[in-house]
Amino acid sequence: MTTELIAGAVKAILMIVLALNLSLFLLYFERKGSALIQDRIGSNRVTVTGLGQRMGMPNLGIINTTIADPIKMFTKEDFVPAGADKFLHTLAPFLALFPVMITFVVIPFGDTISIAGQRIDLEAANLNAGALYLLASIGLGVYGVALAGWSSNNRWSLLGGIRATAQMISYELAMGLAIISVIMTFGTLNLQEIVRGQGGVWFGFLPRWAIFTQPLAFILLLVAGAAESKRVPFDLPEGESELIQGYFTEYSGGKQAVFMLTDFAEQALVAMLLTTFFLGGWQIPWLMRDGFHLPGGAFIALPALAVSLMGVVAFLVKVVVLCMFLGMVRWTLPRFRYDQLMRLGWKGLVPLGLFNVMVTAFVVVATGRVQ
Amino acid sequence: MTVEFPALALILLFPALGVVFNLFLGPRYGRRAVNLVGPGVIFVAFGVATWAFLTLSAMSPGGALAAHLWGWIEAGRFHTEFGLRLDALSGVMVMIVTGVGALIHLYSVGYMAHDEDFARFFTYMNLFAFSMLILILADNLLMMFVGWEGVGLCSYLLIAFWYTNPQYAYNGRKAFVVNRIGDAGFLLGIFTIVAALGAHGVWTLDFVELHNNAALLGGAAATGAGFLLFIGATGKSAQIPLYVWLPDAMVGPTPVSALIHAATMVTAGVYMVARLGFIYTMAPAVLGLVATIGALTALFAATIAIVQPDIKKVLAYSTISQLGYMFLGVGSGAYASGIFHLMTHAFFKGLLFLCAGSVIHALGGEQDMNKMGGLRSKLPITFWTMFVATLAIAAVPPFSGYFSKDLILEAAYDSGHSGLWFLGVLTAGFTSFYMFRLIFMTFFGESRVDPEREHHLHESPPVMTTPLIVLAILATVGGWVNLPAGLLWGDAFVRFLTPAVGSFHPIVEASPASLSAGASVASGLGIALAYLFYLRLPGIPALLAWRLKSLYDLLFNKYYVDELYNFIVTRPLFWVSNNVLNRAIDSFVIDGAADGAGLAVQTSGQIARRAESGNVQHYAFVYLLGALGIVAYYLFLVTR
Amino acid sequence: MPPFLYIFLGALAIVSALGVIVQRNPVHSLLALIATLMAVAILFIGEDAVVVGFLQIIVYAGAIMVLFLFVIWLLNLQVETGPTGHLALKLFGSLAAALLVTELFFFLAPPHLQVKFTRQPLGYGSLASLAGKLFTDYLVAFEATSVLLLAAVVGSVALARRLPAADDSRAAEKTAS
Amino acid sequence: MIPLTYMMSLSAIIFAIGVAGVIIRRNILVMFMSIELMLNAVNLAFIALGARLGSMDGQVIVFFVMTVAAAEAAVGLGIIISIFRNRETVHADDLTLMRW
Repeated sequence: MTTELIAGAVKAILMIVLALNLSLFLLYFERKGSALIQDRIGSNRVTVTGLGQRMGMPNLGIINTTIADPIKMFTKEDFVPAGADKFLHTLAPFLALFPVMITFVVIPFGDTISIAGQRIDLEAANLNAGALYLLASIGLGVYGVALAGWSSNNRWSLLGGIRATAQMISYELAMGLAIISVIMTFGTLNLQEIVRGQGGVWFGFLPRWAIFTQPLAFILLLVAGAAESKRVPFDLPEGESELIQGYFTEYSGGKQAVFMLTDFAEQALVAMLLTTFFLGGWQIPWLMRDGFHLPGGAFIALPALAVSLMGVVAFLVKVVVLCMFLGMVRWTLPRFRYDQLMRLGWKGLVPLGLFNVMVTAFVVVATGRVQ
Repeated sequence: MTVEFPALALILLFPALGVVFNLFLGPRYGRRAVNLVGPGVIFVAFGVATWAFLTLSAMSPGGALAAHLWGWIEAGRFHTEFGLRLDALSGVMVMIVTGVGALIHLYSVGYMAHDEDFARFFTYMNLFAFSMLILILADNLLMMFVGWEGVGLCSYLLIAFWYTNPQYAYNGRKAFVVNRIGDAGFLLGIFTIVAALGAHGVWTLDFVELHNNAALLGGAAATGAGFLLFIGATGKSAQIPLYVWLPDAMVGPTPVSALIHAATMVTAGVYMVARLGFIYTMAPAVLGLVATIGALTALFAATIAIVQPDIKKVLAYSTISQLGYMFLGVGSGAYASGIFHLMTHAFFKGLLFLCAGSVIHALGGEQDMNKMGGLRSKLPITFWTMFVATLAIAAVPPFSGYFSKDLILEAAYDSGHSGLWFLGVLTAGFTSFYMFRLIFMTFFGESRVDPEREHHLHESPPVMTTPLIVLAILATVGGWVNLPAGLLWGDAFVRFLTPAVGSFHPIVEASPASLSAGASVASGLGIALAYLFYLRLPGIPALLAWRLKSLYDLLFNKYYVDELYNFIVTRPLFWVSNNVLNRAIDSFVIDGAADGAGLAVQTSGQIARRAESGNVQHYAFVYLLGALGIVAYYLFLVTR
Repeated sequence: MPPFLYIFLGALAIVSALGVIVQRNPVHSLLALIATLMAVAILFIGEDAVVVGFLQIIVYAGAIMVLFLFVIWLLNLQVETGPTGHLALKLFGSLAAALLVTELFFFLAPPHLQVKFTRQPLGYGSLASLAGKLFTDYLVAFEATSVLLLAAVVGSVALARRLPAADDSRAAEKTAS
Repeated sequence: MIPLTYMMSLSAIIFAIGVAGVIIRRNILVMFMSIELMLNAVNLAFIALGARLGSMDGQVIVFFVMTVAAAEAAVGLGIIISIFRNRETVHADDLTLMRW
């Protein structure tokens, strides 16, 4: 009991630290990556007494983004506009961040490992209804932005809030349908079991990743996830050219930092969801518990602990790659118009998702995988 | 032996389909479709009826076909089915109704060719056929009553077919009201039977079960029920004292008069008495009354017919008179004879009406015989067929009327009613007289037709003359199904019917030949007198009318019966309605009660509406109080 | 469910439910309602109704309440100022509600409330057991509910549709042509 | 397991609060929210009883209640919007057109 609690707490902290670090990495990638894509230099000024240069490193601006920016933000004045609902204005950023952060606890980041005779699941909370928990907490993410927009007593904020709310509600549906398809494929709500179900190979070489059985659902979740995290091309709620900063126009200082953190955490979350549901989570192709079984028949034996740790690393690699992919999308595509966004959501993704669920149900019944 | 024969329902179904088609689609699809469907469904029904009848004939005597369609009324131990039954009696009736009905429908196509309301006409006609078939095929008294009311309704609708004429509408209403009086008797008769049998634990109106349990009824109940049912029959079949509607019913289209007021509906009373013969046999007093009423009506109507100038009125009184014969027959206990006359009468009286219709049609609506004459050469087919019918009704051998009328008079004498027999013979003489008067005034002598109408004189189209010819053949040979005993196949018809209606038990033995001779002599005298009066010495009728003015007026005005009824019944009724019911009861009591109720409601509403604040929350609060009360009730009273 | 969790969630539910009806600002009322729903949902989960509990969060808190929020925005509802309405009604309404809860307490105390406890079958509250019930015993109700939802969609669209004024549409046609 | 009486009492309290909300709040939107409170209180009772009777029926009924509540919310809010459009008010005591 006690060890379980301790293990759970450790895992939760681990996961949150991971998420926060990922967010910081994304912040950095956002600055420098976008500069790379747009043929700029990007942030490069702040050094700690020229440390990097002395060591012969080019200034990558990593201090700018990971240390100086947060310090700057948290030390700025926390401004509450006149006529704003002060209580809600303060509550909103945390309402936005909270659901995202609690979602991380059900993401499995590694296989079960044995330490000192204890079997520890590398997942902060191994819930049987994990997928439902996921959907529930994502669904709650709406309130932060909605209330932020409303409580600022600012038209642009309110418009941004309304846009964000409508957009998230709409795309949540497509997201849910994509996830339901995967759930039906694996017959479980438990995320760890979904990942385990993606172990092994078909035809001797193809990993059993769900992206191969549910390609449509993968695209659906990718698009809906991007929209859910309000990323370009779905960044209408904070479209600078129209709404200044959207729902967090009236936020400054630490609260704005929280909103930005939420954004990056959401991006990381989407990447983790895609990894977990479609890209085999911590699974490495051809790697079994005892080592690699390569397609040609070759076998490389590995110790169990190493296999587990490799799984964790594989998960991280997949997530980071997906995050970078999402970032690249952000800096390459133009923004939708609002009606186009709604049309895509309701007339494009939702019917596709329903169709996908129907086909999946048919196949599941046809292959006789129903109790 | 009863065999289940579901196809009986088809006999009803086809006219019903005709009604639906003509009512809803007739106006849209036009005259050709209606002319096809209207008569067509009756012909199909006739075909089905023939099939059923042949099936019945092939069975041993006493057999019957039945179709138990569905349960109808379940009330306590009383239950009635919606079932059909075809035995010898209803078989003969169905054949008459569908056969003669089909011919008359066909005739109507020609007769109504210039009327705009053809779809409505055929709707009513098909509805009539449907109702009449229900009446006949019913396997219980209640369903028979349904048909009984249905034909009454159709009769009303068709008499008042040209409803824009107020007099016609009035006549239709009169027929309906008079029929309702009879129907009340019928209904009371049904109640009497149910009550009397229910007292013995038998709750049924099914004919077969009634027959089996008739002994339980007892003499008194049988007398009461028979009498009440006979009141119904006098209404439907136009007997004294409820005959007054039939002459007025002649304002309807002539095919209607032929089908409803000559061949079928008016004979329903006779059919009913024959069908319930087992009850009447238990009530000799009522049976005697039936015979007496029949004989009196026969003579009474015949005397009126002598002086009527209107060709259809003559035929109407003739119909009443012939119906009287039928009642004389069934009243004498010879049900089969009555039905036999019913059949031959359907042929020749239907034919007579159709011929009269043809004449009227040719003359463009003229019905007064004083404005006819000499039409023999202009309307040859009509003349010859009508002549055949006249010979039949005048009981000239070997035409059909001879056999049936003879049989009835014989039965009347043999059952001990020698007085009634004499009345019948007298009536036979009158009958020949007025019928030949009609023939002579219409077809012989000088033409008294309006010169204008003379031009348009034309024989009717084939669609009208074909039914005439077919009916003329039937009127000739129809009587041969029942020849005097011992001749060829003998009394086949009576033998066929006997299992269904019971046999006739003569009390007095008389030589058939002498009786027959008496009737024949009377008929012959009638013909001779008519010949004398209307062809040889045309002055005599006027002279007689002048010399016997009071008698003539009495007959011409139909014995002032309408006026008498008006004085005895209608005027007092109006007075009571107006002075007592209207002024006292309606204005004061009923209006007062209605106004008072309204005022009370209004006043209490004025007070109670204050509770309607329009605010939902007030209502919710009251609702909550109610919920509190319910919870408290359970808390303190139920669970304690 | 540990007792402290019940006490915490129960207190949260009651306090936030009170918040729904005492807050002057409709948005605050709505937030209080969401808090109540969350607390009740977690109570559901504690009572072995895992799926229903999560559904409550997804459907109720995540979707229906957003609808409320939208409507509040759409109508631009402001904070209510000053005591309004029928004060007597408020007083007696509160009293009646208090009386109701008192009565119900009597009802729910042991002498009245007697339930025959039964062991929960294996997999109680799981998605499979819920779906099993839904698609067998309650299939007709389930299908009827789907029809009801469709009707509600059509109905709400028809209700909220803004009918274009006849003149406006005609003018629009003119300009279009 | 928490004693049934406690769960039911909690349900009763929330229900009574909902009832009070319907009666004392004049804003029909808040009245609507109070109705949702009542529904939830009843749902809680269903769940608590079902868990103790070992029966899934309670949960199934809660499922249906939630579905119906969704439909009700959609239609109800539509009605509120059209009322507001026509009458420019959402106060129950201003909407007394059905007064005597």
